[in-house]
Amino acid sequence: MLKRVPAMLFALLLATGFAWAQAEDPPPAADSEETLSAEESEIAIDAAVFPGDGMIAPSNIVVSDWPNDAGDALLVTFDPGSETENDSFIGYTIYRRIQGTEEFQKVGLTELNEGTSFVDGYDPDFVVEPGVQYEYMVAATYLSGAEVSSEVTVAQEVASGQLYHSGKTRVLLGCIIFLGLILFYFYAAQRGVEMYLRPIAGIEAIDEAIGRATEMGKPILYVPGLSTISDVATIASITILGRVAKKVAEYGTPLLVPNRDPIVYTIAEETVKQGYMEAGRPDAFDKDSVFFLTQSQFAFVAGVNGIMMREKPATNFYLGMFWAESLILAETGSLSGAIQIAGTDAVTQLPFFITTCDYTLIGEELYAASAYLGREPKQLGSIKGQDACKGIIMAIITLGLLLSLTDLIAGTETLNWLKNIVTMPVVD
Amino acid sequence: MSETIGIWVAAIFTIGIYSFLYKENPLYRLSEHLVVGISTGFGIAVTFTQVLKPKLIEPIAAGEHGAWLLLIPAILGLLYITRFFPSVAWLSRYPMAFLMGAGMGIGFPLSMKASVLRQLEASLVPIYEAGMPWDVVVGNVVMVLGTLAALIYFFFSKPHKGPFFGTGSKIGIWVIMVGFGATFGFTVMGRISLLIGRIQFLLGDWLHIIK
Amino acid sequence: MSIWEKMLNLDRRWIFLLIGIACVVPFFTPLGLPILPSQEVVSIYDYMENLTTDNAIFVGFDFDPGTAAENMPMGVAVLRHAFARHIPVFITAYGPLGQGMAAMALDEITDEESDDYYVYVNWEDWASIREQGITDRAGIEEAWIAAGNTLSENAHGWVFEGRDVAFLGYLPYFHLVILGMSSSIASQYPTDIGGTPLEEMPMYQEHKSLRDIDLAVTTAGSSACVAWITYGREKIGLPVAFGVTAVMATDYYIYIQSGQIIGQMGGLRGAAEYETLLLRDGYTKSPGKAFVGMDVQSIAHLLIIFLVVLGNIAFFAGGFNKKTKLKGRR
Amino acid sequence: MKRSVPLAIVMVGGILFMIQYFIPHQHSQTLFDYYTEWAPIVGAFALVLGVGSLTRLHSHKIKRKAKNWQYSYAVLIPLFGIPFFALIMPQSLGGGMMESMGGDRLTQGVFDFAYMNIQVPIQATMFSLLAFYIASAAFRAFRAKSALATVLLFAAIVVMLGQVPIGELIGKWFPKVGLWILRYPNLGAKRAIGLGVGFGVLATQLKIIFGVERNWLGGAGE
Repeated sequence: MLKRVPAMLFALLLATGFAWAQAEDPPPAADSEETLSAEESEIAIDAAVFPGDGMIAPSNIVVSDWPNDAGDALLVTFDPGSETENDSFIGYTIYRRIQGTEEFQKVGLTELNEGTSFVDGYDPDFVVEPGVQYEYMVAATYLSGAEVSSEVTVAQEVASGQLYHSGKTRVLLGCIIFLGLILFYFYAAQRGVEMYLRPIAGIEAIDEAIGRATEMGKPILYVPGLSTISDVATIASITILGRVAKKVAEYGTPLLVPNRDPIVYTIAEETVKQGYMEAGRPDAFDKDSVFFLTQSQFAFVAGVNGIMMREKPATNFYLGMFWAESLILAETGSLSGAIQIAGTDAVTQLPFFITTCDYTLIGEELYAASAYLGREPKQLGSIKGQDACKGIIMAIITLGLLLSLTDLIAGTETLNWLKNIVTMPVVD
Repeated sequence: MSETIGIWVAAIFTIGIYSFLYKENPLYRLSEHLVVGISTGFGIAVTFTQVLKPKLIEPIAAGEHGAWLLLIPAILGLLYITRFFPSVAWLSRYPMAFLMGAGMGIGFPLSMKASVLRQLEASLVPIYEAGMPWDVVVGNVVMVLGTLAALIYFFFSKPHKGPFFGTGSKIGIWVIMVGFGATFGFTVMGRISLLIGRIQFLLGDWLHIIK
Repeated sequence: MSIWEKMLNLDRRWIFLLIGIACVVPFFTPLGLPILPSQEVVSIYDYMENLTTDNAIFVGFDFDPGTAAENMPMGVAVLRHAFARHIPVFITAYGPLGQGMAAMALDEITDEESDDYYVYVNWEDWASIREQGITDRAGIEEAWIAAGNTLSENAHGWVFEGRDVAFLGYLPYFHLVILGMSSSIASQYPTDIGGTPLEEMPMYQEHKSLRDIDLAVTTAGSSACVAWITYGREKIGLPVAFGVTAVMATDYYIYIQSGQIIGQMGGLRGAAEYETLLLRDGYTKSPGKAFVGMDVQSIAHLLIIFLVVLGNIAFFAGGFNKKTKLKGRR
Repeated sequence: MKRSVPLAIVMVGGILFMIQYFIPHQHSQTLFDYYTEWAPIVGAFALVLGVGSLTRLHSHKIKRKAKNWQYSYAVLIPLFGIPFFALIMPQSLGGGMMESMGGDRLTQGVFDFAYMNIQVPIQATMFSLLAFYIASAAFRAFRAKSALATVLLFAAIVVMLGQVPIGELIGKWFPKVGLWILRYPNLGAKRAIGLGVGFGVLATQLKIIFGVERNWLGGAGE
């Protein structure tokens, strides 16, 4: 049963997506045509300055509520008059008033290339209020300032806010599937379903590295990254630190944990203390082993480098979020002869860790390692859930590849069908 | 005049920091400390004049309608200070919880859209279209297969064995390494650029040897 | 101690010295090697070429002094391009230090000692023209010249504050600021940093919200640039272009391919490419700082590749891959 | 009170704003507007933590006359001096406001001077030290220890030569191959890593909202 859930959700996704792809497209935005052409915007000055008699005014104003908004916009469309043939025509002026009032407000001027529709409510000086009945008038406007106005039209609809954004359904579906899978595996994990996690090289090395430091009688250096506690990498690193502290307490190896963020520092201290308690040796916890160094990035690095040169730790852990300092840390560490284990989700720093450290946890491996070491069922369940989502993504990409091949051979357009299912509109 | 003094001060600090390459020294230590003090001091000054003054103090002082509601975030914010008093430090969790909760909630659908769905959408490329040069075709295949293989590498619930997971993850890690190589190469350029900037300052603005 | 071991234990200060020399010498004997602009940069440039004085752009100085060497030339190049084409520019900053960076960029562009400078016309200085009700770019320049102002030989043109540029500066929680600007720029920035009310500026009157903006160029040294995608592009369809440091550049190719950004300038090379294009089309008379820096890059890159290869040869020839690690030395 | 209330705040806030994303209605918008108004105010006070720790650390150093205690003044003086100057001369906060915008450097005051001539050069120079370290690491640490590291270094060298003008002199194909690597294999790898990290971030957000992940509560007593 467990195995079938992703497949079922995937089928659900495809089916719903298919239904969407068939559904009508949302109304195009009035400003969707952004092409700018020199000829179009150039105004022939020599042309007649006044529209003249017998001109047909814009007509047939239709006002509809702009969808998926907070009731603060209306779509105004109309039919053009005869102005489009005149060279001195510059655009349509849109007038609006609240029903029952006299004065019209000029709420906008369309550009030549914007056509005969206008979204009213985007101008912060002329806000559209939800539920208010407006009246509109559209005037073809000429270079001379002359205008040919349409009749006053009572807006057919008032602006109203929607309770659901129909353009966000794919996101909603994505969220629900993700949430569903994570929760499903949470509960599966809590019920005690055995969950397999593949071994990660870096994790196995952690125990080995602690052992080596113990044999050599040298300390272990653990840098929990340079970021704050709201960073996922820091959170993962703190969990791993707890495990390392427990092991270290069992072996009686000294541990050094320099910190850059004051909050992370207090949390790391508590975590290490907890690790010693779990190992049954709270008395062995040295208060000076976890310390706040400085908040300056480079001063922090200089400080840690100093520790490496003086204390010559046998093992260096760099787990968490790192920036430019990664290179300086790892270079110094490799020269001091320590075993180095790094792990970060900072993609730009990973190459330097890979070329200088013995083991490197790449991106998501860091999160997985934290779940692996934490051995908390919910954390394992979360990794499983993420894997299931990755499975869905992989299935869709594979399907895309196959469809693309089909298109190539059979000359069909099946890939576009799949693309339409997953593609979201550019604008919410 | 003040500009000349300024350039000299800047030049002295620049050289002071470079002297660290030879040996750690007092001028370097001074720079290191100054930068912490100035940047934090700057942060406070700007936060005060740009946030607290216009968004909190002025509306309340002017007695704007509903401004008293702003006292809620103000009090919440003040609770951060309790962190320095161990007996009531737990109160500092309240502002953190406010920012964390709302931040995570807002972030969730946005990340779903930007880092998952948009990327999925972009992975669905036709590998061949009429008139595509061969390197683009090969590139598209490499890109799509590369994404797939690298995703297999990050798949944790199956052992990396067998033709699919075994080979897939092996290809995956190779593709990842090529990607890291690219990052590496670019980073070298970035680091050298920073040095170039300082040399242009020292030789140009300060010594006027180069233009 | 074998020769290889001696070599690998070389005091690293010698290497520091080498790289220092490699980065200074090319300034005195420039190579002037040509740079071929890449598609990623050309697409930004071409997009800018299609904009006119009726459009408006945002330029975000979203970096700190730390990466100014890379980001500054990008910001300067885009500003030059916009000023030359009289495209109104709103200047913002993601971080407090970025505001100072933007000011430095404007200083550089208005520096009278350079070959390609613009004359900055303060808001107050052209007040009389505004009072006559002239707000269009051509009209302002005409009236300004009629008032007896002339350009010196090296100057490229005038930059009218409030018509061609509005320096908005930094606001905290900038991602929320972007969100707010999608309904009204003045709701976030009632005034520019000099205290001039935005409402009075002709460029604001024509472009009141991000919806009226045709491009946002963010020059960033951190993931700050992504905020423009998440809150500008995805919310209201704002076209975005990146100018990012080389370190980040490789990460953002995914945004180009997915069509979320128009193009990207990556590192000094990207800036140099933009400068090359400006020079080609006569927007500047002499190559910019980034272009000059690329010669240094050439030499430094060769040196670093040489060091990697040499280090590895020594490592394997000396058989260190089989032995325990070397002892470190300063 | 100490743990359950913050956890409840996170849960309610998280779920509320998750749902808010899908509701464009004006009331939902109002809720969001409240957040955008309040969050900067709450966040502004978080700076107090940084200032507090710095002050405590350095005043302790000065009091105990710890090693290099004199330098602690270099932190404390600007830390309090700059906000003070900003308070009495708010206009100088332009952060190196240009001369062309009116006023010369002298009247811009202490603040500007500290920013332009101390902060900017120090920070920029600190970062540029990395150019030296990367050269040193190139020689001493970047090893082709394994097949994978070899691939990495090889790709790096090709991209490096593709980036600089001299690469084209060495081989016409360097820029092309370099760009190809960036556009295709690099993109595939980055996308996969991005997806993985993206899911990790999403899962962590959920875990924090539902109170499974509680590390952030730590360090504030029992």
